Amino acid sequence: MSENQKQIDKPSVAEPPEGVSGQGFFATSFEKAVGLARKNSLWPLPFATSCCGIEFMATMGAHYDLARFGSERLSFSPRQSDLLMVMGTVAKKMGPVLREVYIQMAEPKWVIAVGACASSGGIFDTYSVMQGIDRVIPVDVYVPGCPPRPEQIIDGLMKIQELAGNESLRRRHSQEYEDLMKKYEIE
Amino acid sequence: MAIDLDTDYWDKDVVRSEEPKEYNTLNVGPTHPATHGVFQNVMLMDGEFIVSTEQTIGYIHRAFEKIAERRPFYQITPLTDRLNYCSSPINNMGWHMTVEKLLGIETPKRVDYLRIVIMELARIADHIICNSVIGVDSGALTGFTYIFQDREYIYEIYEEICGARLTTNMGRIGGFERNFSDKAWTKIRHFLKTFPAHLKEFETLLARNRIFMDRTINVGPFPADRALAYGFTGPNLRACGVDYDVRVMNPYCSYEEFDFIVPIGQNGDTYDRFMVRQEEMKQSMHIIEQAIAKLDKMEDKETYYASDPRFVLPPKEKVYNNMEALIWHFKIVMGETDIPVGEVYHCVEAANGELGFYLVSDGGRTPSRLHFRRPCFIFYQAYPEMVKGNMLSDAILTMSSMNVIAGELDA
Amino acid sequence: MFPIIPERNQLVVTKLIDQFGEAIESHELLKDMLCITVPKEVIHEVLLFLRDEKEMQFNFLTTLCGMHYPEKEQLGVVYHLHSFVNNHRIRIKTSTDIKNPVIATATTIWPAANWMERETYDFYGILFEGHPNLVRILNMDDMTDFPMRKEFPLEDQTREDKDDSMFGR
Amino acid sequence: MPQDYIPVLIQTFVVLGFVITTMVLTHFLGPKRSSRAKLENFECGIEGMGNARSPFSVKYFLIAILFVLFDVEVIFMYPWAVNFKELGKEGFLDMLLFMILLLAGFIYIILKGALKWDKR
Repeated sequence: MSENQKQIDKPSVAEPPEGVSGQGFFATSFEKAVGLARKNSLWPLPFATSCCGIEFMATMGAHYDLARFGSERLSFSPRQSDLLMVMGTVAKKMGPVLREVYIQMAEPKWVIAVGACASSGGIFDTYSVMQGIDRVIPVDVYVPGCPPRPEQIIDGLMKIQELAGNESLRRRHSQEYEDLMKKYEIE
Repeated sequence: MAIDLDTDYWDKDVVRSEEPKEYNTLNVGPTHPATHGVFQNVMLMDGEFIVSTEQTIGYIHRAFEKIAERRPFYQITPLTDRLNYCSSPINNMGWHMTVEKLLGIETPKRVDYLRIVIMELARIADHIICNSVIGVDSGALTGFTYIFQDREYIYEIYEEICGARLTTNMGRIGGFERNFSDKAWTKIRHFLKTFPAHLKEFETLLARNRIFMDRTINVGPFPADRALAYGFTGPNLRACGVDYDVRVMNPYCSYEEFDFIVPIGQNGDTYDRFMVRQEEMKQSMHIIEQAIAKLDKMEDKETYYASDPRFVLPPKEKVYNNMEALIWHFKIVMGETDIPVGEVYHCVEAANGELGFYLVSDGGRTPSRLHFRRPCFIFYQAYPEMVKGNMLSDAILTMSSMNVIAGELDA
Repeated sequence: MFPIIPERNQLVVTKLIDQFGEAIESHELLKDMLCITVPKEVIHEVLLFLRDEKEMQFNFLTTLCGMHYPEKEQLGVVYHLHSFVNNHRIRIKTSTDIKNPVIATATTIWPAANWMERETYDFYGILFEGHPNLVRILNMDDMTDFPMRKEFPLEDQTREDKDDSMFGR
Repeated sequence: MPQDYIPVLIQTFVVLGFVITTMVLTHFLGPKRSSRAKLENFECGIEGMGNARSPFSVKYFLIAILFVLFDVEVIFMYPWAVNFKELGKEGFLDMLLFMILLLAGFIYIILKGALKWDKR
């Protein structure tokens, strides 16, 4: 049986990070423990502007249910949100608003650009549409599709969960992160 | 001084001083959970009452009409299903009918009935979102999660027919791209059997609910003459009491053979809009049943496109084996077919109202001008007048009951 | 197809002709809708007349959109009216020179025209005198030129990955 | 008598300890990036208009305070309800007096119309 066939047959329960485990206890590095906590409790800010927003409603609905991944609580204020999900077309008029919301989000923060319009302007190569939100804010995961199916949005969320799970605690203080912020003039 | 204890002692607002009342501004801005889309209302508030509202829209303006001037006719269909993306098949078929009117293509009866089945399904899907979101805005979340399952089921029907869930790009100018599979028919019949029970349960959840009735009756009422002056169409106009429905007044796609009632309300408030949409969902189910009955009676189960070849791609086996079909296929795809010069206006009863297409063609491969008559853009300008003097929580409910879709608002 | 009622069309034309004389430039039946061209000086009176006249009662402004005729150096405005009373639709066209594109507003006749005219101004630069608040509605406020005119490029100019050679332009 | 309180003390110590350590720990743990733009109040993405310190009508404050008042009244009923049997008749009468006094206050408020906040 091929490798992934075995993988498919044996449903992989969320495997714990590597660490020492014994009778009744499990020890892992502090970073991994914090990553595990962050990974399964991401509070998304649904920046839903157009058609991808309706597909996000389907993802939040009972059929595809984003709550299975710990993102049950949507927060519409950037103060209590870790994950900015930009779904749908972002016009140039919307640029400063998107930037303001991103800057005011609580650290550590991640960004998903859901859909072709958010990732690269999509089918609207016009004078009034911002060609991809990475011109204004740094993006962690791009989800293709117009609109992406709910499974793709959930796949994007799982990629973010991997990022959040394995992120080192010092990444946000590293020089490379500071350069990224300098590139987007976010002081 | 002796304070006389009459009952409205507190209402005199002892602290109210003589200098002019100072209102505070509240910004129900682009990223706001209650606006279900990206438009902004800066409201002058006196306590909790709204004094005046100033609207800003255009936050996802994508210049549809400019793009439409650069695309051949059949490539404009993907544009139209991003107008009102909650019920995109209606927009697609509205556009196809406009081009058929320009080219003078007569679609066979079977195509008309297939289109009616799809358009009524899309209307149900759009009303599902609007009515469940009225519930969400007045605090009843169960309705939303419960009835959204049926919209998922309609998505499955769309997938059977055209492969896409939301932005369907369904059908072609002159008919459809393929015949409906049997699986699609079984799903439609299953939907017809199960949806009425779910709809009734959803309605009993909200319609006679004391809190919901207090929150929606007489909220954002709008008189019929003002509604007509502001260009209202669709469920919002019918809620004000005017029974204008494009399917009845200017029947297209052989709607005149179907009998269905047009529900109207009395004073155009949120409860009327909710009940009009509920009743329209039932009428749409009734229309689909009649259409399926007519389709079953028809003996030919094959034709799914008009016989006029100008815009209909020849079947694949012909294209590979027959030179003329290959040339014809290439001409259609490259948009070299001859389009007559002329201008035409055609409108369709979309879920939000009369969706019109004003097409001016100068014979070239792309329209010289295409204007979309977008119902949301027209009736949303009456919003400040509807919420003046109401409380903020009522204004939020009025907005969600008008079903303003951002894609259609700033096309 | 909309119901074509020849005598209703004829009634509208005759009433307009004897009210405004030869100011009515042309009227023809295009496909299924009567289309009347009117000079811009008299557009406001024509619309008011169409709405208030007893027999016609065009009480509903279906839509209003701008046009650009680059070869004739003109900007146009097209009004679609619909009379609910006798279910009759007509199209009124008017045009103005591109240098001073000023047309009387229709907001005083139908409040629905408010945003439609702002959108037409936003796209074509047609100034509607008498409009309560004529500012851009869909585009950025600090945009100077008018995007829907034919010479304005469609594509976003800040994109450098789509060079014309790839698109055969 | 005092040794009965040891479990309670341990419990409060654990609770307070957990609260304080988590609050302190998160300050050192989470990355912080404070800037002027970040500290402005969030107005749905638009820079703020007007200031929040403008006068509001007093009726909102009244409703909040009355809620707190009657909420505290309910808190007093809990211990009474728990040992309702032991307190017997005069315990019941004491609580009845307490409730009647507050009820008189409530009637006064209703008649005064302090709870009518949805009139202009």
